[in-house]
Amino acid sequence: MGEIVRYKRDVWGEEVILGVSWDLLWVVAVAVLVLLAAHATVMAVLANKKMDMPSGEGKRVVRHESIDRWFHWVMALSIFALILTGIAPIVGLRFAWLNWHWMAGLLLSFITVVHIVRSLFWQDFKSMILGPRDFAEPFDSTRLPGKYSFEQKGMHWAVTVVVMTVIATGLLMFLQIDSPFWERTNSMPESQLGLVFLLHGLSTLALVALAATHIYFAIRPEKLFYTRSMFKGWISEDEMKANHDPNLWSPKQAD
Amino acid sequence: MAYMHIGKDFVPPDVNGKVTGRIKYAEDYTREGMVYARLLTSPIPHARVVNIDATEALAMDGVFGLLTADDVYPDGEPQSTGLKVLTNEPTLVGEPILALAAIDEKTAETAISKISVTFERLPFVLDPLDSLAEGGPDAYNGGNTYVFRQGFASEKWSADQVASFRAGNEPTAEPQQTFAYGDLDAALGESAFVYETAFTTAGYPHQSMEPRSAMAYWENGKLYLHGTSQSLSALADGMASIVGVPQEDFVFINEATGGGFGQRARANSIPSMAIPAKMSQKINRPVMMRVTRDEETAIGGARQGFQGWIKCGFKADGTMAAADLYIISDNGGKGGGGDAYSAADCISILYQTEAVRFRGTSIGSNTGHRGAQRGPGQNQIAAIIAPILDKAAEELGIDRLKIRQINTPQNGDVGGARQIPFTSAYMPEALKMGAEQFNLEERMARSRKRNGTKVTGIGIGQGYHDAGRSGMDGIVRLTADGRLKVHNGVGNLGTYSYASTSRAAAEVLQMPWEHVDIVTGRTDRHLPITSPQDGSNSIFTNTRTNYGAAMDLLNKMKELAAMELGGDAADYDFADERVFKTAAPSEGMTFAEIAQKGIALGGKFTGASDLPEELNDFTKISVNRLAGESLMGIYHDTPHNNNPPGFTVTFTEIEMDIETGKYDIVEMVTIGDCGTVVHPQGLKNQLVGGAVWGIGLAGYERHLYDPQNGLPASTGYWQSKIPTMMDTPAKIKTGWVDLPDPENPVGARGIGEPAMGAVAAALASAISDSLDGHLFSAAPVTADMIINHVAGVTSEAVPLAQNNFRG
Amino acid sequence: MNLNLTRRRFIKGVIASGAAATTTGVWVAANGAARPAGAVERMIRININGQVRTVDVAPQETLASTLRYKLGLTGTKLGCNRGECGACTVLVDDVSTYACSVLTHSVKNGRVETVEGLESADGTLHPVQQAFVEELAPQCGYCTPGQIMAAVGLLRENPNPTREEARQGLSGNICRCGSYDSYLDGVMRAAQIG
Amino acid sequence: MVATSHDVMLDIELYQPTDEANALALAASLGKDGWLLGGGQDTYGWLKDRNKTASAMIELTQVDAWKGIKETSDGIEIGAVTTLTEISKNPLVKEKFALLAKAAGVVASPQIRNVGTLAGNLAQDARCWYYRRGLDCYRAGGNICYADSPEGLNREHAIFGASRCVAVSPSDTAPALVALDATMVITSAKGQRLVSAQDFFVGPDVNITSMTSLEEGEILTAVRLPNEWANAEYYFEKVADRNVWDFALVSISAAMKVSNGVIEDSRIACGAVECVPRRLDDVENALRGQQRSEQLAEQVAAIASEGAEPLNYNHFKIPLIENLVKRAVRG
Repeated sequence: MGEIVRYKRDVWGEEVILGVSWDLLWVVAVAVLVLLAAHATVMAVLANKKMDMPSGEGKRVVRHESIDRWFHWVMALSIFALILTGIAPIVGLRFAWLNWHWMAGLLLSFITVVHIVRSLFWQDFKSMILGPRDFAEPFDSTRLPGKYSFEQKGMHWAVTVVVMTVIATGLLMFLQIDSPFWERTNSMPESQLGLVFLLHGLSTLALVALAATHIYFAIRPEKLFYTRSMFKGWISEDEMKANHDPNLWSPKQAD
Repeated sequence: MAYMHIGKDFVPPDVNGKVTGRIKYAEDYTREGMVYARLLTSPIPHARVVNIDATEALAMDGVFGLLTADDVYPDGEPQSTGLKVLTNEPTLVGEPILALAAIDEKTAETAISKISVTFERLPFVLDPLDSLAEGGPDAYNGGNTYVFRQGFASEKWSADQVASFRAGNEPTAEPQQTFAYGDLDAALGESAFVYETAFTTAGYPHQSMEPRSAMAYWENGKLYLHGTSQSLSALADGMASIVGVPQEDFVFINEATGGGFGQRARANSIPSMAIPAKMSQKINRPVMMRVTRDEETAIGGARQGFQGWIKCGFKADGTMAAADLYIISDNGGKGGGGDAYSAADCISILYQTEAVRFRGTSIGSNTGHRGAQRGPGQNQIAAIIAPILDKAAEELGIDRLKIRQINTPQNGDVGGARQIPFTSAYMPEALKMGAEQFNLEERMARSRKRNGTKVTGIGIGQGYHDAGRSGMDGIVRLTADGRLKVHNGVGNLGTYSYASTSRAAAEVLQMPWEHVDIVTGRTDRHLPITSPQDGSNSIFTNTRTNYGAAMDLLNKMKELAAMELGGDAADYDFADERVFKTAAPSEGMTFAEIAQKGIALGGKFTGASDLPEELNDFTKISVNRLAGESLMGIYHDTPHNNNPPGFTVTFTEIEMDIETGKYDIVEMVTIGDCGTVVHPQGLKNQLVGGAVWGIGLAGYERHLYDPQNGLPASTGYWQSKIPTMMDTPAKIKTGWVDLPDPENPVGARGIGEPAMGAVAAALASAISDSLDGHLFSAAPVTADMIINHVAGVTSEAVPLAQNNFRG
Repeated sequence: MNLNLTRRRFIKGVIASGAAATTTGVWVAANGAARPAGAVERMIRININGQVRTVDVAPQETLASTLRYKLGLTGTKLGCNRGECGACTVLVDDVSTYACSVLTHSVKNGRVETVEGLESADGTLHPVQQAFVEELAPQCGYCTPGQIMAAVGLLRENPNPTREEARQGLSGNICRCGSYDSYLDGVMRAAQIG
Repeated sequence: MVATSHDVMLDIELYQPTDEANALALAASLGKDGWLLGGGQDTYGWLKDRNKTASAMIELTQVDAWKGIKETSDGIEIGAVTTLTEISKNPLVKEKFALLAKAAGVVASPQIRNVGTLAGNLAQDARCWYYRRGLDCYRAGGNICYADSPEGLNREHAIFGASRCVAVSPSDTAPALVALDATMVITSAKGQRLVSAQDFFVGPDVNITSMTSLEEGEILTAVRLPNEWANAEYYFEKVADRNVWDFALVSISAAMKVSNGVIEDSRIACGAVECVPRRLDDVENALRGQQRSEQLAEQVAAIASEGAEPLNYNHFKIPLIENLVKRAVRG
């Protein structure tokens, strides 16, 4: 306990990094649970004061196109598969995980690339940019966000950074094992490989934390309509008006 | 000639100790206050020590001190490829960097793990051809080869030259070393069959059973070192200067040695024994340094591996007209050897080749320490050349025995690089005797016959080594009670030649063996400098010295008798431990009486004066210390003239299972031509022992280093694939020609090394025969290679790879 | 060796500063928990060559160490200390065993025999020893005590082995000098003397 | 990997329980810190090298209940800490399950068989030299395989089923037990579970740091051989570099029910080609109901090597496994 990085001796007796200490998994799990429980408690207390949730009835506006919803869920699925196949053996659940892991990894990589390309050229990329005004948003209750709130943008970019790290390091690790596409090469000195494992481990831990947080907010009563929109594509005009500034986001009507 | 001792079995005095466990090897000694040293060895194949921080280790309870290369070499390490006592410039994994002494081994090892050594890593190389290639790493600091008297140098070939060689072609680069005789081109022109191939042979470790452990302590300014050697006087001679102690103050104790095979002949191949000596001096306590198997593998020596190319031409009548040989020999991380030269020399001698050209270059690799190993060079090439001879016989339609008989060396022949005459040579007789005992004709009818999955292979092999030297000294003494003391510095490593060569002295004096004491075991028993017991030379070299010393003693006895009883020494004869007047046998003196008279007279009779002029310094110290005690015979051996060869021939039948690549050795007959047989049981042991080594060379033993990081992969007996009782025949038949050699007083020549070559050759020949004459051009030929060949599978092994698997 | 201590501390520090806040003793490993009682005592009595000897033996001590370093029975040799050579072969209840690869505590209830125990009190060699002398079976002699003990073990189980059976029986003993043939001759002779 | 060649063990406690309950309780309470000791032939090397450590050893060989060979209603049961010598010489085993007797009789060397136990032979760790040298490879918890790399020394490694680690099952008796359809009795303080021999061994895809399915606190206490395969026609062969004291390059254990030359059913397993004993189901299927013949041998041999993925230096294992299958079919 207390180790964050696992070290080992390389073939010549020198100490090199092996990877993240998986004890941290428990630290992260506990930390996330504590934080979210605290948030839930605070929200529960606050909930007594104001209780005016917008109605989900009436006119609907489009929040997520169906293709984006597909992207989201495939991405979610692959990330869950990755977390499960990656972490289960560490906590002692024995099965042949590695093939599932890299297949899920490839799926995630593919979907991520497609998402990046699509978001740059076919979607409103600006709606996700975090500007100075976004940072003021949490401190000014009069300000409403455009399509995405500060928290949502923050979560998105945090996930982006973490997923990109996981993918980049994962692909480097993928090169180190035999696959249908290549035979493994010893392309990296052990010390560098150790750094890659460390980054993969750290970003995995972050991803676990982010995923937990994301799920938590997705099932918060006041945010549940966003989750619904990720299934059905729409939110009600009431929900939109209560949470977004129409000047900054003018979605089209849903069918 | 009817001998009293020569040619007869006897019980060497140490055998009882060997079967009861009483005889002591270095590690069996203890001494009051003894502490234990362990080594920190290099984990890196090529590095430089930048810093050693042992603060934490030295602060531990039970730790007594540290010895580093700086302690051993205050003026800097000697510049050579030779193994150092300790080094700051390791060139192989496992090279000793420092030693630490502690109350017990556990503490020492734990303390060592707390020492922080900072290394600067340097590029390393495991395959000499990779080092030869332009831009390839060099194994040493300063080059990849060492030129005698000149220092380090770097040999480089172009990448194309290396690639072409690996592809099997004749190397085109300038060699480091060469010799040639005869007109090679003309000889090849006259040849009806020419065979050309690239080949590899593995270098592999000696793996003596006794690791090179040593114990040392100092007392009254004298160093007492319990160690291991092939010959204690030869080793002590060099060891004193390595430790830096005057020869007079150095006592080397070595009752028995658990195997040498070339690596314990000289002090510079086993300098690690200086570690406990130096440590003991530094911490003022007796120090035992046990060497582990792992360490022994790294520094205990290994044979040089070959990456070679050979072209042989045979005339229509089967005469080997030409041999052209180009060898890159693997010098390892430390040490080296002249194996390549000896290989070419051996072909010239064994096959009386009309024209020979040798070209060779010796290149270092960051792998195990190299040095002479049983038949260095001769035995590697034996396994390569035998199947080529068979191929020639097949192509030329000549019987396989016949082609060997056509080319055989015999009495009166010359051979080798310098075309030196043999002292004697009875290979034709050996071939004939072997063929008969083996029942060659009948067995040859089974050659290549298949029975189920098994195919019979018949193999014939020949071995050679130059097996005798001269120039050593002899001391024998007759004590006042009439006992003969033969002082013998030849080590006790299992040949029993320390005892059998002593019998030459007993033979001269016709002394019953019970009245003879062999004085050996420790240098403070005052030993003459004797053969290092390498190169199969003891029997030749030290029967000469002991015979000479005994003759000197005899002459002195006759002189003393004449002084006492009148007349001239020439008038005296001797028998039954008594010297008497030839004319009047009743007038005489017993040996004891003569000894007493000699002692009373002193001077030259007791070794106090008139010593032979050329006596070695080492011997002089011993003689001076013995002077006055007894009647002494002293002899300095003069150089002999010609080449005393050791020859062997082996016939074998194997049953090769072509589905598993495994074979049974059904029959093996090996015959020695080593002059007069001095000690039949000892000779048999050399022949069967050599056979086991030959089986190892031809089929099993390996030396693996991981190309990724330079770590040794074959460190113990299992991974080195040392042949076991189940890999060798249940019975090996032996025999000998037993014809005397004129340049040895009892007619003897050595045999230990060729005994291995003939078997390696015969086995390679039989393997090839069982596979329809396929030539692997490699040693060893392992099961996987045979399976791949039979199945037509191509291996991914690097062609001509060294210190690795081969294809 | 700690070559990279500084780098290690640096990296550890950087990461720790980010994560320290959350590492509040959630996961306590079971290390350092008290061992169960009942581990072996060091002082033992052991029957070696017919004599019961009292000796202080560490739990992890091999029989070869005890014999060589505690009892001075150096006839048992260490060739590899890894069960790969057979030089340390002794008999435990008549069964040939590598002394380097068995704990003294594991055999403390048995009868241990080493090469030193074979000779009779009047100096008569054991038939195997005698036969090995007569055949001059040993060369360097370092593997000899092991070969002898393996041979004695074999002959106790099978007093009249065939040469092939003898070969099997001694196959766990390397002889680097290659004296196998002579050792087998010795075993066959010993069976006759037996 | 350290810079000194360690040769003596560090201090370690030793427990020598004589009854089952005590042994199981020790295994449970010591958990990871308790090294289960059979004959120790695969233990002391690790501990002397200090490449693996433990703070206590639990010697299992003094528990009489886990020793010996006895006949049961359905076959025989062999105590897991019975020595290999005893198994190879036991009349009951020789009479009914000669395949196992033969396999046990070729393990290592006589002295190792005299001390080494069946459990030890089955549960021994991988013999990959990189791993044994103490390198932190995948199997040792690291990030790399040194053997499966462009320059790795992998002549003795796997041709099937590798997943990062390419070490092979080193046991001679393991494939014999798979061929005989043995059941492993695994006992712990929590009770007993039965696992088929085939499932007892796990590959690196499932668990890269252990070759068996034994969990902490669990002890392999017995092996049951069912009469189902007793006195079948057996074929065992171990091909190794050396005829003694070596690990198989490939070994084959086959049990066949043959009547009138027709192979009615068979179980065939190979050692040293995969991380676990490789069961040759496809070969068995192809053999079922077929008349024994050279043609049949040739025909099924190719099936044995299907899917093999040789490394640099172990291509020879493909023809070798084929040849051994041929020999088994020929009988």
